[in-house]
Amino acid sequence: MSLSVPYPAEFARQLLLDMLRIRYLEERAAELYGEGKIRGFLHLYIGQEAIAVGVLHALASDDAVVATYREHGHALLKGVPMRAIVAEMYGCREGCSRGRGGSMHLFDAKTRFFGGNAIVGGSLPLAVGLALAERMRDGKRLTACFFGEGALAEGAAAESLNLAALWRLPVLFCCENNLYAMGTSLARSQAQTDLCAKVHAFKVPARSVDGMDVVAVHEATRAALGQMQAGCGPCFLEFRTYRFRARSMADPEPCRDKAEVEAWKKRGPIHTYGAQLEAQGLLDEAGRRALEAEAAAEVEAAVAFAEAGSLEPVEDLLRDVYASDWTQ
Amino acid sequence: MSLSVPYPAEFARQLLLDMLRIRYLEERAAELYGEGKIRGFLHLYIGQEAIAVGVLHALASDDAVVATYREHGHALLKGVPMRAIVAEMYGCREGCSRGRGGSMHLFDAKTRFFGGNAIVGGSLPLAVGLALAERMRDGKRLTACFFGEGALAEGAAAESLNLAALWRLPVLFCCENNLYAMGTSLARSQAQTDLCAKVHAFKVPARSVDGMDVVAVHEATRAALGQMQAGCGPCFLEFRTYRFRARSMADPEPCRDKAEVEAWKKRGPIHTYGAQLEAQGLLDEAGRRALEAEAAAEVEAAVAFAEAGSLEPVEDLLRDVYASDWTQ
Amino acid sequence: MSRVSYREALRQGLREALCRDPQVFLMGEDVGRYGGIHAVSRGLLEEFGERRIRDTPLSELSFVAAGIGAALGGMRPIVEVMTANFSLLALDPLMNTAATLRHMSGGQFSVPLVLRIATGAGRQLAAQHSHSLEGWYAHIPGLKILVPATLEDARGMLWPALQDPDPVLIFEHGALYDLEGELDERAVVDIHSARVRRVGSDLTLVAYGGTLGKALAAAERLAGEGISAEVLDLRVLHPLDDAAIMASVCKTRRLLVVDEGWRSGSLAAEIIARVVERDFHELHAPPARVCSLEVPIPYARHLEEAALPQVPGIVAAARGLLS
Amino acid sequence: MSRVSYREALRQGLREALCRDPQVFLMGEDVGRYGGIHAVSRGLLEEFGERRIRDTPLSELSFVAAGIGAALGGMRPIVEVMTANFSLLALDPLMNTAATLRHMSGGQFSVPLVLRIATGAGRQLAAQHSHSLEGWYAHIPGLKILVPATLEDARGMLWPALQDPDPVLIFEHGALYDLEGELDERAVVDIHSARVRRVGSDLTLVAYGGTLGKALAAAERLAGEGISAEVLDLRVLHPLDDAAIMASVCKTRRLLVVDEGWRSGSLAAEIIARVVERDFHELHAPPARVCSLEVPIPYARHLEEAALPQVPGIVAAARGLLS
Ligand SMILES: Cc1ncc(C[n+]2csc(CCOP(=O)(O)OP(=O)(O)O)c2C)c(N)n1
Ligand SMILES: Cc1ncc(C[n+]2csc(CCOP(=O)(O)OP(=O)(O)O)c2C)c(N)n1
Ligand SMILES: [Mg+2]
Ligand SMILES: [Mg+2]
Repeated sequence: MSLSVPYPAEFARQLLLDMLRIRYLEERAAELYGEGKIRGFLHLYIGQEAIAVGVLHALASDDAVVATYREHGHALLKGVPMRAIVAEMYGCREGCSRGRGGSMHLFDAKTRFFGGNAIVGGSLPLAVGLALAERMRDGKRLTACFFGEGALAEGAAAESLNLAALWRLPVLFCCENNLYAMGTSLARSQAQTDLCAKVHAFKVPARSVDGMDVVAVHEATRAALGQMQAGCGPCFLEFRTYRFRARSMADPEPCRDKAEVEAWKKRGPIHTYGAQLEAQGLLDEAGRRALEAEAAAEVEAAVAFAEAGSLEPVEDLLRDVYASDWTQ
Repeated sequence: MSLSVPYPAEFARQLLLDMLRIRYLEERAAELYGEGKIRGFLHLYIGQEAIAVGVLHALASDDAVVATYREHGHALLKGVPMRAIVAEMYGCREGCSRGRGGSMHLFDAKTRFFGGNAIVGGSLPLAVGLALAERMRDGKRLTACFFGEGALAEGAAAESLNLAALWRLPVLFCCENNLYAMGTSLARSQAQTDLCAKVHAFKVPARSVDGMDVVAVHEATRAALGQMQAGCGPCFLEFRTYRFRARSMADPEPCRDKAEVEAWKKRGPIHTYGAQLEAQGLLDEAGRRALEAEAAAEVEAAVAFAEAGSLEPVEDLLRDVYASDWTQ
Repeated sequence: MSRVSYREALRQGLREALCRDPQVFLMGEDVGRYGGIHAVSRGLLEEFGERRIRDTPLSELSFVAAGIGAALGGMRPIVEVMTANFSLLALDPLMNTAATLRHMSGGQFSVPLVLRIATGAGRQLAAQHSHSLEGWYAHIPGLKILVPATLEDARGMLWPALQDPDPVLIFEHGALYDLEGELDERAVVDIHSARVRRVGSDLTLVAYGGTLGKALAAAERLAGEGISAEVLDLRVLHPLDDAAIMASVCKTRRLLVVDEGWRSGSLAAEIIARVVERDFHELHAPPARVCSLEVPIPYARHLEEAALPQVPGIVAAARGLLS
Repeated sequence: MSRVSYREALRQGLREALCRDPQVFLMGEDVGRYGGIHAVSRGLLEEFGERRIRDTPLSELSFVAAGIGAALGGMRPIVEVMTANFSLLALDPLMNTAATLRHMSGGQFSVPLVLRIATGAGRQLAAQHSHSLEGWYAHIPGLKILVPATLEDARGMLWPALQDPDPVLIFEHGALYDLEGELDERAVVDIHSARVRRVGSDLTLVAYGGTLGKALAAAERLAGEGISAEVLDLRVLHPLDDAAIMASVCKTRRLLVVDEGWRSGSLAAEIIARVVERDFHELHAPPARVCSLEVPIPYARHLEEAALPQVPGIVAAARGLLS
């Protein structure tokens, strides 16, 4: 836990608000899943909010982001309107992928949010390519990709780390280490559990960060981006965190210990940070209530928007398989 | 270079003889390729002989070996008769794969030589599986796989190292670092050029060895096998070596510096070791000539055998697609 | 006879194999503690222990290739790949090693590997989790492709697959796991023949895996219209049971293939080609197929439904053959 | 007009593209210093520099996926995968990302990626280096599959492929690199149509890539026997040019497809299925195909030859259609 919050009040509160926005969005999404309004797979981010918030606030708005199937928070913080996210989960044409992608495939070209990737390990080489393009176009925009610790066992991850290091590409590899890949703990899936040591051996600078502390996340990301802007190539950040809910709404929770879950919940990024703000006098109870109300209102408006959404006409199903139309 | 050869004369001479057998076999194969008797791809091992000889003499005869497309030496030392190797390159039914595999696909079930694998990186996970089977059957036999340094960039390599380390499987990973993958030097393909450092980060014990010194290779292998027999899981050996010929008989040599090639040739494993034996009095000139003659005779007999070989009848082409016959 | 789900039938098959042969083991992502992403292997870790029910890291290429190695080494591995979508990561060892090894070694090596792979769409899992690739895999010589569509096959195909000295891929359709019915535990199951699931005389509906139920439902509706459809369950996609296909088509003289694969290059095309190559003049109508539209399967329910073969479309196509 | 090899024609295409558009670059294993395993890119590093001619590590999955990313990021990457055999390692990003991204994002993203892949057998490279997979890839919606079989196409398909906003895979047959002939540099090349390479009236030989030359040779022999064969070069395997296929078959009323892919699930099956679905009663004989035998391609020359489509077999099959 950072000793004190080193930000002006407004920004400090914004971080809390954004974590609340993700949390409330997801809690509502879980309900909607229970009601059958959202279907397919729904991977919740609850417990990990500090990471998306801390990292995305450090990135510039035109930096590129590639995420995973657990990406509601990243999309939201990248600037995808919440209502377009909820509408997407509803399968509506007003969704950010026209309802074709669902929870796992949020996309938004405008904000350079490149998904939403449901293949474990898929985000890394895509980010390498985006960074390569930017370099070749003499651009200065950076690329960040997110993935879980489980993805580090995939060959794609090793290949991508090597490629980024070899070509000194400015990719920020953000590993959200929530200790489990589905039901398999890190220690049961990787011989090397010190992820930074593993990554470091690929010649990618790596640092481990408390992923439950939004300030630590933000500061570590800023430092890494600074290094990258100096032309040092990629950086890897391990964010130690925890999922508070089961892996996916479709799955049970057979593998994690209740006591472990409870211990981590005590370190929940929202209430600890909120308490810190209050202790530092950056927020009072009324202020906190106001933020909560703002987040809740945004969620309700987003749900109302999705409820009022429409379906893509079936006649359009074959559109966009290719750029030009194709009759089958 | 080892200070002195620590072996009884007979074994010391056997090592030299085996290097000569590989060398002469390959020089003859290169000629036969030029004559069009051998076709397809022919990857020569000339310069790297100390590795196959040093490693294979340390393995027990029932240990399993998986190699690459540059595997003539490994097959020979594993015990595949030279005539069956040459006949295979001729495409004859008398070949160790009935002429179906050619140079890149030597196989021999009897000696537990599992190929001959023309997919870069393909040997590693296969070896992991063989070791797993052995462990599950409570056997004590070890598994060795060979591959080039280029293969370490493949995702398959990273995955296999992790799997072997995680499950503590007795796999000996033998990396023949000849500095180039086709025309690409290690430094231009991997950010981490210290291969042992890379592998070590996967929690696989790793050691770098002079691959031009058959004694060093043999001793390092014995030490590694000792560790593995003690149940410590896999080991990785990097053998620093060099190819004296172009990559494949089908390819030119556009990338390597002539001076570099010449400098390495000075360190050729056969003449340096031969000189050492002579210096130590383990071999005199007549003795050396005798070994050379023995190797040459074996090669000529093998070629004669292949020349007299027959072709698999075309009617048998569809045999062995499946175990039981299948009419198409 | 007992009332079970397809998932439970699969689990019975696994339990029996693990009991019968100590060389059989199961490995894959989350097959152990988690019980398998489709809950097929739930309880097996407790019963058979960590040695034989092995959770793997997220490394599809290497644990499939390790399965090949373990098969070479004398074991009888059952490797679960969570879904066909991820199996693409393991195609290199499957096509380049498992499928080639016996032949290219001159018959020296067997790869008695069994792969279990969930396949198919229908659960709103969108483009990266909905491929139906079993028909596509049937292109690869050296592999055998099985598609259990009934409870008996779900339970019974595993054991003969394990007895087979060659690599066998068993594709379980994701929409079938919850299917319930009476399982005849004494059913003898082979892994080389197709099977007539409904006898008919006016046309042959060829189906497999996820489309068998739809074909049977369509046949039922057609019966209401006085059209007698025979339904042939392929069961084995490679090598195909030509004789069974020809026998049915020679009888009905009309062929409609129902295939969840994308149309171009579908297994349905192969079946049509085989029939017309041989029985061209015997047919009373052009052969036809109902396949998935050639589109990445979308999330939205109405779009996903429109992309996949459905009963009304099958009925309409069948009517078309008879008009 | 100038006399060049297929390899040189490809190189010309590359040079022109690199000159015309600064966003075009080439990457792949050994495309730079080594000049490419097939010597196609020899000299380009010297001419265009390391920034645009990029040697990659041995990491097929990731450099193909990085190509997708680079295309998303505004570049026009040409990625060379040494051979189709190794492209299996990159199937996940190709099928799950490149092919799906436009559709599953609701049309927001284009992936203007061009892949160049050597394919095919015929050079005694044995089972792991001889796959002909272009017909198999043609199953995947979202990808376009090109097979240049002439010098004009070798040179000319690249530029329109780069202009295409969708991922395009160009399969170059390994046995064609040394093919020599006159290249018409002014030839205008499209990437959507099939092309009649020889006009005929008695039957249609459909071929592509590595089999075009064999089909033309067979047509020549057939002409000697008084049989007039039309030869249609598919050029584009996905999406197929149905109209051209139908036009030729409607004229000749007989169809023989020559395809180096393994028979079961071959593109040849797809073409036969399309024709009989529509034009069933118009045909004078059952459609037929000459494909590779379903066997891992062996090293020994006589066995390899026996496994692949050859001119005598094509001629015999054609005769069969007319008897
Ligand atoms: C290539 C691939 N294999 C398997 C899966 C199924 N799967 C989805 S999420 C997941 C666990 C991933 O764990 P981790 O990378 O730690 O991310 P987390 O879910 O914990 O955020 C698995 C196995 C997949 N989507 N892709
Ligand atoms: C997956 C794969 N990619 C590419 C190739 C083509 N290829 C054959 S050998 C080779 C170089 C391999 O280098 P290295 O691993 O260092 O082994 P070496 O040839 O030096 O012994 C390449 C790229 C292949 N056979 N397999
Ligand atoms: Mg995780
Ligand atoms: Mg090398």
